[in-house]
Formats: sequence, structure tokens, C-alpha cells
Amino acid sequence: MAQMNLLQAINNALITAMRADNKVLVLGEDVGHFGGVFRATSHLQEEFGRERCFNTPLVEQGIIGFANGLAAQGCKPVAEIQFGDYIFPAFDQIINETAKFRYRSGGQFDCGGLTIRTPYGGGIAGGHYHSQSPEAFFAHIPGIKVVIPRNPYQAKGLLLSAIREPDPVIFFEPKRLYRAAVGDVPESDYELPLGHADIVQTGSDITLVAWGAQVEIIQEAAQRALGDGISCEVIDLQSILPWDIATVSTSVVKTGRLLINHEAPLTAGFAAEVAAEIQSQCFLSLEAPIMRVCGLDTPYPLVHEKEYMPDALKTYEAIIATMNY
Amino acid sequence: MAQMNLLQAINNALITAMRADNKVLVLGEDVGHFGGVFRATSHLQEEFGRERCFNTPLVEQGIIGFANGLAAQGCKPVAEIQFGDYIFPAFDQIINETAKFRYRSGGQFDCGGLTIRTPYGGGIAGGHYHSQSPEAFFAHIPGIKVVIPRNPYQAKGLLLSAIREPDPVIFFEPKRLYRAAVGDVPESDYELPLGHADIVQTGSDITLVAWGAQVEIIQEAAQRALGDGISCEVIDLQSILPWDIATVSTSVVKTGRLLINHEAPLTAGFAAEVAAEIQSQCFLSLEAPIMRVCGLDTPYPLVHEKEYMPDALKTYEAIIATMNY
Amino acid sequence: MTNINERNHIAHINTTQEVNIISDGLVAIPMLQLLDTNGEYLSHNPSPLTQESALKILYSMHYTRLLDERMVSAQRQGRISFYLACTGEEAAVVASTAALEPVDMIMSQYREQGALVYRGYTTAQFMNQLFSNKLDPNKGRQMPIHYGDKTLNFMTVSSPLGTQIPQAAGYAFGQKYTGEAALTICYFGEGAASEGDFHAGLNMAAVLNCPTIFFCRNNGYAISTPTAEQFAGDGIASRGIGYGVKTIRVDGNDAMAVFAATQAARKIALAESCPVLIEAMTYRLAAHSTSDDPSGYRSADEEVKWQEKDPIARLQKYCIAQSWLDLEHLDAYITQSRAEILAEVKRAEKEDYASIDDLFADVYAVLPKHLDTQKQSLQAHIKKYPEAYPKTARELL
Amino acid sequence: MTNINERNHIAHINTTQEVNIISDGLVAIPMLQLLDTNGEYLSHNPSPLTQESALKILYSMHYTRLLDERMVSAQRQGRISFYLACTGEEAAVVASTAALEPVDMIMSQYREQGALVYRGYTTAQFMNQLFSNKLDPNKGRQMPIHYGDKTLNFMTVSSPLGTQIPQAAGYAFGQKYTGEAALTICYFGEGAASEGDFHAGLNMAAVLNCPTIFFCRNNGYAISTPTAEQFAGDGIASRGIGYGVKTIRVDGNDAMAVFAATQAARKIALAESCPVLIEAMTYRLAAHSTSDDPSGYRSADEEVKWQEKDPIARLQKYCIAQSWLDLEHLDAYITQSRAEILAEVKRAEKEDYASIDDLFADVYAVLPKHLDTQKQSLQAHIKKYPEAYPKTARELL
Ligand SMILES: Cc1ncc(C[n+]2csc(CCOP(=O)(O)OP(=O)(O)O)c2C)c(N)n1
Ligand SMILES: Cc1ncc(C[n+]2csc(CCOP(=O)(O)OP(=O)(O)O)c2C)c(N)n1
Ligand SMILES: [Mg+2]
Ligand SMILES: [Mg+2]
Repeated sequence: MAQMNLLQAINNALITAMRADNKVLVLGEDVGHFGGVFRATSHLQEEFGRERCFNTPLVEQGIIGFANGLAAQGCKPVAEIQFGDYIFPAFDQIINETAKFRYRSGGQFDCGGLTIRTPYGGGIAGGHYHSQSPEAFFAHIPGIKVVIPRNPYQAKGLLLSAIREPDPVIFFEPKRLYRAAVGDVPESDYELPLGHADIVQTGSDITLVAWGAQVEIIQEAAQRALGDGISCEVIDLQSILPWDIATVSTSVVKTGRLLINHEAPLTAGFAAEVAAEIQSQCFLSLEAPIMRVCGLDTPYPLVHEKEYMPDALKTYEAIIATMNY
Repeated sequence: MAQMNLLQAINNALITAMRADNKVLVLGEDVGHFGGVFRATSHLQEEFGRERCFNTPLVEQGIIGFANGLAAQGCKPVAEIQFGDYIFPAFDQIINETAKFRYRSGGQFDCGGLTIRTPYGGGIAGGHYHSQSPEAFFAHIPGIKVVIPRNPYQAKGLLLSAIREPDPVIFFEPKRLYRAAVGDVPESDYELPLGHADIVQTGSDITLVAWGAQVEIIQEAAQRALGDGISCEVIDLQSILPWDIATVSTSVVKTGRLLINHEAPLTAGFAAEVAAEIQSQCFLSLEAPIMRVCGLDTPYPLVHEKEYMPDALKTYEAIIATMNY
Repeated sequence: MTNINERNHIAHINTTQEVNIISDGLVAIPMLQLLDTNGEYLSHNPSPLTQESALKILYSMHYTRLLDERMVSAQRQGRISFYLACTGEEAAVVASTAALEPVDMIMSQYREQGALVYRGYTTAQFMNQLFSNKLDPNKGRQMPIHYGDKTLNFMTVSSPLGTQIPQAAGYAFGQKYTGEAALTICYFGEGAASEGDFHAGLNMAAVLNCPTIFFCRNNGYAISTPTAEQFAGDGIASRGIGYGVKTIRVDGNDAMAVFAATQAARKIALAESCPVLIEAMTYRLAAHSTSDDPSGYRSADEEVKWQEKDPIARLQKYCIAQSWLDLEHLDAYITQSRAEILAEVKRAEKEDYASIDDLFADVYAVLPKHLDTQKQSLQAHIKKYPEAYPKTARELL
Repeated sequence: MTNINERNHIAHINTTQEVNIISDGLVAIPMLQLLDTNGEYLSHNPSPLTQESALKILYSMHYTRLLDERMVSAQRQGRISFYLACTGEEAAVVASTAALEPVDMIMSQYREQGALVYRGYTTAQFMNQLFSNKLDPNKGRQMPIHYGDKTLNFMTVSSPLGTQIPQAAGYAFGQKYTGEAALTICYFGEGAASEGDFHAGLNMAAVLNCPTIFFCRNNGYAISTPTAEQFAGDGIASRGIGYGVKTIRVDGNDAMAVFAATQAARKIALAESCPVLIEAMTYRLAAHSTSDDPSGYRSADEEVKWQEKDPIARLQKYCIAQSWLDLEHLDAYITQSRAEILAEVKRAEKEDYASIDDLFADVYAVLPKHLDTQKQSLQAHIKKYPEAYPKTARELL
């Protein structure tokens, strides 16, 4: 065990994966000598050489197109997109290529070896273009998996699984926790299963669901609600595609109430999917409408970041409203 | 009034808009002399010249980038993307540019004049890449409007509104109805409001919601359900961003039941948003879980198109299941 | 961190005091031609083609032409839903593939069935794909002409244009990295070369030293769009210079020249670990696809001029002049191929379709729970209404 | 339908019988230089700059340098969250803008504050944007350095790289279409030129005859990535040829040459309705931004060499030699500007923030219902917990 922050855990996962399998290659803008703008790929080029960790030209559609080809050839590329906000030029390569490669060829060819890592989310005064949470777009793409860790331990275990998964994975990293989230991380090689939710805290009155950086927000809200005698069950989805419907619905059958929190804009965000599915599965158990506490339907702002964000206070208010329904 | 099919109505709307305002320009792949692969832009170049209706090189990100600039300059470009499946290379220009142009500049500059037209949807044996229904991706982008007509009359009126709207609009055209949908269309200039749902048929037992080509599917299911004495209220959303929450919730308060149908894959499709919002607004009125009858969570198939599609039979079954809940 | 050397990104550049406008008065890049339209050999060097290789190319071109003719008819008869012919471009495709090794990966656009023919894809295989039956390797999931064969190193076709271009760079990088003595060839049209992915792919291949042959079929049109509305430079070849990519322009209707150019390209690409761009000047004699009617956008006179440059006739004349060709044998081959195609059409259209399992398989390596749920409910539904789902009902009863 | 003329897309191409590999042994495109590093004028032609224009450029460069120094310090002091300096590239930006007319639209990348300085953006305006206060025209919605001013024809900066390149083509098309005697200049870095949007923009501008100046600042780096890992060709200029775009390479540290090149480009672009590409060879003396530390990826020796090519010193030496410059006046200007910047920093940081209305306005032209609902519930929430939302609570109480 070692104390690591989220970035160090990711760096450690990359080193672990690269040592274990020489088909694992790391590519992206500034990931080489410099180690990436957040330093997630520090020292990789030193240890593994330019062949296995290299800078690409500044072209996201090319990074993912190139990585798709590399994966189809049998390598395991880990492609970094510098910010989640800049993944969109690669959207076509992801939705029309990565996700459909295996299906369209009847399993002859696939991009299963591909992992795309990208920092996402707000809270760093980044404005429109260094704050977006685009996970919902990817949750609507059959053929890929979407994973989001909330702490260093998860980050290492989930990233190792993602890299070794036979399916392509998009791995969103909550950038405001890069240095803020610190915890014990095994130095050994370990994997955490994809598609499984993590029950962070058990409770009996209401189920709170989030992923990534928002998990600590709902925990904070749960803490505050405890002061009112409300017992919250806190669930971190960890994967949003596929997501762990069973864990959430079991919880909601027990608590009778559900609240989902995400930073992305409310409309057509992933909370909608969770709400739609759970109201269907748990209809007779629900004692109040499922609540969504989400980002506003505006571009991500700058000075009004606090107002935009689905923070612990807003979550707490929604818990109270749900309890009093 | 004239009998027109959907394509003719769109062509007629473009002519009407171009005659009325010389800032309206049409651009896209093959839209010039040839009139587009579906012939939606037939004769425009003849009447308005190459300056106002022109072919672009084969580059969707460029078409929308160029059109964004043209709109910012004050023109009203109507950009065609040949198939909805090929809109993804332009996704970045749409989400990061079109949608945020006005907001990020504090209203100094905007792309309000832009309309993007694109055929979408299945039922034409088009396989993965000529069948997708990507509307949900766009519904999660604050700053744009998303409109989908179901018949020639709507198509003309909504397209004229879209072109004249001060906000950028994505206009999805149900291609399997291009020639199949025929109806009376006024030859005059008229507009239909965006953001309003159309109650196609009133009923008392269950509300059925769809848009575009699936409206006729839910109508067919409603017809079949009538045989069992079930009275369906059929609503065509027409716009999915912003969407007409009030009309749907009023209906559900009345009927107590809701079913949403779309061709796109179920997970994180737009039905999720409708279900999430309506369960919240109509919680105490709901007598059964909200049902989603949608495409499968697979890429769009070819020989199994019938099996994939949320057809009238599947919809009917879901109506019965909801009624018997 | 390792030491950082001093860099100077302008060291190679001289200065001038004149405002030189580059691109004014540039001379077009010439194209390699070895056979004239009469099949005369124009060079003083020994011909790059042996009898055996010339005949294999010629026969493959004939087969491709025949296949296209038959399948365009089959589409007209409503037997298949869609087809896309290579007519007029057989030399560009077949002769370039002929200059490769079987280990080389082919990433095509969609008009490169001649490459498959050359590599030995059988008539039965073509038909299984075109009829989307249960023997289609794509399991009936893609439209006709979306061929793919792992054993022949032919990547499954994907409709979105240009996406295969950066993929080819990545694939080739992987080949080099894993020590294969093989490269990747990537075919695309001059229309697709307008896509952003073209820019990405060529630049990345150049910077990352990928052994990739980028083979552009400049056939004059992208559906209805003529090259004058596609680009303003000297074709696609002139772009190679901008990327620092070695470039060859070739007469795409001259199989001999295409072979020579591709052979040279392969050698350089592998020896120097670098990409090579080939622009083959040719013409799409066919309609864009069976959904298209070119009379709406181009003149018949123009087509006639290019029919006179027919690539098959050109190589055939050469082979005849060399006394390499047994015309009777060729005739017999054509007759037999036609019969084989007809027979395979009849067989393939009678085959069953892929099973319902195949609707759900391959989305992921292992069927996830939510898809399994959807599958089970679909199966139950079909069992209830078998007559509405004839393709899959039978297997469930 | 109108008549269709016969086309021949290979009419301009000659044939050859040699496998010519283009791009082997190409000579680099030379760069226009009019002043050497000592400010000596190198040409025999009359100088393109008058005293007035030279001094306006020189003063604007000085102001830009000063602003950058002060704001980098302000960021270090925690007064602003982010800054991005133009240091070393002032000539490329200021002198090119100087060669335009005020009606010309400027679309910048983010390192072109010198263009705004030249056009008369005030210190107060800079500070309002940098401090995201309520006078910021962006209403506090974007990070510092995302300037924009409609009256100065300076399009608001957008962070995603390259997106402005096809937009500039479209904007210029609109200018031409609506009969404005104006063009659009589009600035970008050599890194951004790798994006697919660059390819789209240049090709479309060439094909659609858009009066656009594409101005590339090739400053050696894209954050940490040196040009050798960005492209393999002869810089960005060599790409112009591929698009059939007239191209000029210029010494970006020579204000005189940049002015002359841009003047020529503007003339051609408007007279011939066509795009012109300018590649300015320069160097990012600054860190990429205040979030960056270049010592991790480049050597100090290298930086020193480029400090010796300082664009400001070069033009200043020339002006002094011409007896055009009153050094005392310049000193006073610098002193006064520094004081003005300090005063405006102090003012701007005390201004209030934009109101909560501005969080919701401008998403659409008219606030739609669902956003109004969100706004009302946010307002109610803030009223309940004012201490948690100090920026907006006051206005609601
Ligand atoms: C991204 C994308 N945009 C548009 C299309 C529709 N489309 C199919 S083929 C074609 C023309 C391609 O022309 P070219 O690349 O020159 O190839 P050719 O057909 O001439 O062989 C177009 C526009 C597509 N398949 N993919
Ligand atoms: C689409 C996109 N990808 C990545 C980034 C992150 N990023 C910001 S600046 C930069 C480097 C740009 O280099 P260059 O274009 O050469 O301009 P310079 O900074 O040298 O002026 C990168 C990678 C971005 N802003 N947008
Ligand atoms: Mg073509
Ligand atoms: Mg740079």
C-alpha cells in the first residue's frame, strides 16, 4: 500500500499495465517526454521508450482513428484526450468506428484493445471548454464501455481492467480530484470489475446515486441529511455503460426513494436513463418521484460555477423535498 | 393546397425561404446542380444560382464550420448533411461552436441563422450507416433546437420556422417517409411553432409519445389497441429540444399512463428524458410504470431490421402490459 | 527527465527579400504511364510485369468487370438491395494489390472488390456477403459490398468516408511495432480525401513513421461532385508534399504503371518506415452506385472518352502483343465465371439468414446483462407473433 | 436541368515513364525577411512602412509586451486565474493586423491580444475580460484571455483549436456574398494546423473562392510538442500548394516583412476572391500559458537564441536608425501604460460579477420555459442559502 493521489494512481496503473504487457502503448498530445499536461503519463517515455509512449500531432480525430487501427492490429493503445471537452472531434471515430468495429465485421476485427482516457468535469474555474462532463453522449453508444472512478484505489483497479477488457472503454477521470483525492493504493497489480456499482454507504430512507467527482458531493449531502435523521444509501455507479441496474434497483426497493446527481446538464443527461429504468423496475416501491440534481441546461459557466453545480446543498434540499413528498 | 410528399414539401420550404430572404443559402454535399442524393434541393441552383446553392467538398466538419462562420456573419445557411449517420464528424463544430457561440460572446456573435438538415432513421435496409437516429445526442446540447417533422405539412411549416429562428436548429428528416408520406401542403408561406407538441389523437387510457417516422407506428398501435377497447392519446413531440413538457404532462395527468417510442437504442435515448421528467411531474397520477419501446442496444442491423425496430406490434404489447399492470 | 537538445525549427529555411507567392504558376505533377491506350510499352526499362503476373492481373480485372455487370443486373432485378461497381478503375485496384504481399493489410473504401478478387475471394464468398445470408461473415449486419476477410488481410468495409485513413496509419504502426514484415495499404477516393481524417492520417503516418501506402483513386467524381468542386490544387498528389510524404502520381488506367508505382512504394515504405502517397488518375465509368444515375450530372461524351481508355483493353492488348494471352482460355474463363456467378447467386439467395443470436452477438465480446434481457424479451415477442418476423420466427418454434 | 459541359480532370497533367517520387530532395520554401536582427533594411525596394505605421506597430508591440508581463505577474499573485502571453510573437500578430483595414474580421486562436491592442481595445476592456467582472462582454462566462469585440471586428476567442479555420472561410464567403469590401483573417498555431478543421477550412476556402487570410504562427511548439513531432513536411507553408492556395512564408519576428506579406495577401485575396496562407516563422518565448513550465521540455540555450531575435528590438533599431523614434516619448508611454494597467487591475478586480440573469441569458435568443424554471428554482435556493453563493446572493436579497 502507498498513499497516492488520483493522478499518481493512474500513472501507476499505466506503468503496471505496460510492464505486464508490451502491447500496451500510450499516445496523445503532450503525453511523451513531458508526461501530459496533468502529468498522468510522467516517466513512461523514460521507462518504455518513444515507441511505447509518444506524442501525437494535435488532432483528436486522428488520435482515435490511429488508435482504432492500432487496436485492430492487436495492440492495446491507451489514448489520452487532453480534456474531455476536446473529445468531440473524435466522436465520429468513436461512435461509427470503435463501437461498431466488431459487430460490423461479424467478429473478424475489433478495437477491443482500445482505452481512451480523458479528464472531465468542472470545479476548476475552466469555463465552457475545460469543464464539460460528456459521459451521457457515450452512454448512448452500444459497443463501448464507459467507466468513471472516484478515487485513487478505484482509478488504478478500474483502469487496469479497462486496458485488459476485450471491449473498448472510455475512461473519464474527474480532474478536480486529480490531486485532491488521496488514498491508499496497493502497489501490486489488481483489477476491479467493470459494470459494477459500489455501495459507498448503506442507508434505509433514500438512495443517492452519482459517479466520479460527484460521489463526494452526495456523501456530503448524506451527512447533512443525517442531521435530520435521514439515512441515505450512497451508490457510486463506477460504470455508466453498462451500468449496474440490479444494485440500484435493489437499493430503491429497500429505500423507496432515489436521487441522481451529475454535473452535466439535466436534459438528456445520464440521470434520465437511471430514472427511466428505475421507475420502471421499482414502480411499486417508489414513495416519491425520482429526483435529478444536475447541472443547468446552459453551457458550463465561469464565474457562476458554484451556481451551476449540483452541489451538496442542492442535493440536500432535494433529499428533504423527496422525504417530505 | 397541393399534394406533396415529404421531400417536395422540404424542397418547397427551401424555395419559399430563399425567395423571401436572399440571406438564405443552401450548401452541402451534392446539393448543387444535382439537387442532393434525395433531391431535396432540386432546382435550387437553377433558380438561385451557384452563389446561393452550392456543393461543398466532402467534409462534414467543414460544412458545419463554414456554415457557422457564414451564420456569424449574418447569413442564414441551410446546411445539408447527406445522412444523419455522417453528422458525427461535425459534432465538435455543433456542440462546442454552434451551440455556445452566442453564450460565450455575451450575445455579441451568434450562429442563430444556421439550420442543419439531415435525413435520419431506419426502415430502408440501410444497415449501420444509413439508418441511425442520433437525435438524443443533440438533445443534450444546450444552445441548439432539435426539430423532427412527421409529414409534409409539418415539414414545410417547421422548416420555415427553423430557418427564420434566431437560434440554430437541427432538423432531422425521417427518410423512410421522404416519398411515402404524402399530404396537402399550402403553397403559401407559413410557419409552425417550434417547441410545441402536436396532439395527433385524443384518448383517455394511455398517452403514446413519439416523433418523426415513429408517430405512424404508435398510431397503428393505438388503432390495434382500440380493438381491445383501449383509448390512446397520441402525441407527436415535433421538437425534442426544447420539448413540450406541459402538453405531455397534462395528457399523462389525464390518462395515468405513458409510453414513449423511438428508433434509437434504448439506453440513454431521448425516451429516458421524457420518462424521467414525466415521472417527476405526474408521479401521483401514474397508474403504471412509464414504458419505453425503443431500438435495441445494438448497432442498427440489416437483415434483422424488423426485429430491431420498435414496431406497432411491440408497442401494442407494451400498451397491453401497461394497461394490465 | 532526459536531457533536452536545443531545437531550431527554422534552421532549414533560407531568407528572401521578395514577397514570393508560392503556388502561382506551379507545373502539375506528371503521371507515370508505361502503356499507352494501345497497349504499347513506352519505357526503355524492362517491363515490371512478368507473363504470370500480367495474366493474373488481367484475369482478375475481367472477373471484376463481370461480377460488377452481373450484380448490377441482379440489383435491377431486385435480387440484392444495393451494389457498387468498380468499372473503369479495375487497373488501379487490381494492379496495386498485385504489387503487394498477401501479408499486407488492405483497408479499402468500398470500390475495391478487385483487390479481393486478386487475393482469391471466391464467388461464393462474394455472394454470401451480397445476399446478407447466414454465411456472410458480417452475419447479415451490413449492406451489400461491405466485404471483409481476416484470412485475406482485407479489413471489413465501413461506410463512413475517410475513417480508415488514420486507422491505416495506426495499423501500420502496429505492424512495424510487432515486427511484421508487412505494411498497410489504404484505398480512398478523391472525395474522401477532403475529410478531416485524411489530413490526420497522412500527417500522423509521416510524423510517426508508419509504413502505409495511401492509394487515392482520383476518378473525377464524388457521387455528383466533380473534382473542380472538390479541390482547387493539383489533385491529391500535391498534398503529399505538404505532409512530407513521398508521392507518386500514376495513370490509374494503366495496370503496368500502377503495378510499378505500388511496387516502388512498398519497397520505400518498408525500407524507410514511412508512408507513400499514390494518386491514380482514373475515371468512374460506373454510376456511383445502383442508387445513382450519372446522366443528371455528367455528359455522355465525357464517358465515351474514358471508355476509350479502358484499363482492361489496354493491358490485354499488351499481353496479346507479347503473345502471352491464350484468348480461348480467357473466353472459357469468362464463360465459366459467368456461370459460376449465376449459380452462386441462386444458391446464396436461397440460404437462410443469420440467427437472432447474431443480432445481439459481437456488440461486446460477451453479451452483457441488459442486452440479454432485450434478447429474451424479443424472443418471447417473436414467439407470440411469428408471422410478423419471418426471418427469425422459424428458429424459435 | 442546365446543360452539362464535358469535364476532364486530368487535362492539365503530363505523362512520364519514370517512377518519380515527389518530395525527395525538395528545397524548403524561403521566408521573406526585410529587417535583419540589427534592424538593417535588406531590400532595394522602398520600405513598406511609413513612420506613422512603423511607430503604431512598435508602440502596440511594447504595450502588448507590457500587458503580458503585468498579467503574468497578476496571475502569479493569484489575482487572475489564468493568462497566456504573446511574448516573442508580437510582430507576427501586430504587424499583420496593421496591414488590414478595420472592417476586416479577425478570428484569432488565443495568443493574438496584440491585434486588439493595435485596433484600440482599451486597458479597461482587457481588465474587464481578464477579471471576468460584470463589464466583461462575455458576461463572466469564459476564462481569461477569451476576448471578443464586435465593434472592433474581433471575433470572441473559443478554446477548441482549429474550429475557427473553416468558420473564417464561411465568414469571408458571407462578406463577399453581401458585398462587403472586407475579408477575414484567421490566426492559428502550427499545432492547430494539425486539426481536421484546418484541412476543411483551407480546402473549402480555395474551392469556394473565399477572401480569407490564413495566418499561421509557427512558433516551434504546441504546449510541449516540438514541430518535429507535429509535422514532417516543410512547415505549414508547404501545405498551401496542396490546396491550390497562394502562400507566403515570412520571418515572423520581422514586423516589416510581416506587414509587407499581409499587405500583399490582402490585395490578392480581395482582388482575386481567394484565400492566401501566410506562415510566420517565430518562437513562443513565453510559457504556453501560466499553467505551463517550459523548462520541462526545452533548453534555456534555445530560448536565449530567440531572445536575440526579439521582434520589438528589431523594429525599434530600424526606427531609431531612421530617426523616427522619440525615445523619451516611448519611455513615457511605457510608464504611463504600466500605471494605467495597474490602476485598471485594481478597478477591475473590485467590480461586481455578472448577475444571475446572465447565467441563463444567451443560451437562446429568448429564455425558454425549461431554463426559466431552472432559474427560478436556483433563485429560490440561493435566497435560502445566501452565504453559500456569495457572488449572486446579494442581488437577490
Ligand atoms: C462521412 C461520409 N460522408 C458522406 C458519405 C456519403 N457518400 C458515400 S460515397 C460518397 C462519394 C465518395 O466519393 P469518392 O471518395 O471520390 O469515391 P468514389 O465514389 O468516387 O470511388 C459520399 C458523399 C459517406 N459515406 N460518409
Ligand atoms: C481541440 C483542442 N485540442 C486540444 C487543446 C489543448 N491545447 C490548448 S493550446 C494547445 C497547443 C496549441 O499549439 P499551437 O496551435 O501551436 O499554438 P501556440 O500555443 O503555439 O500559439 C493545446 C494542445 C485545445 N484547446 N483544443
Ligand atoms: Mg471519386
Ligand atoms: Mg505553436
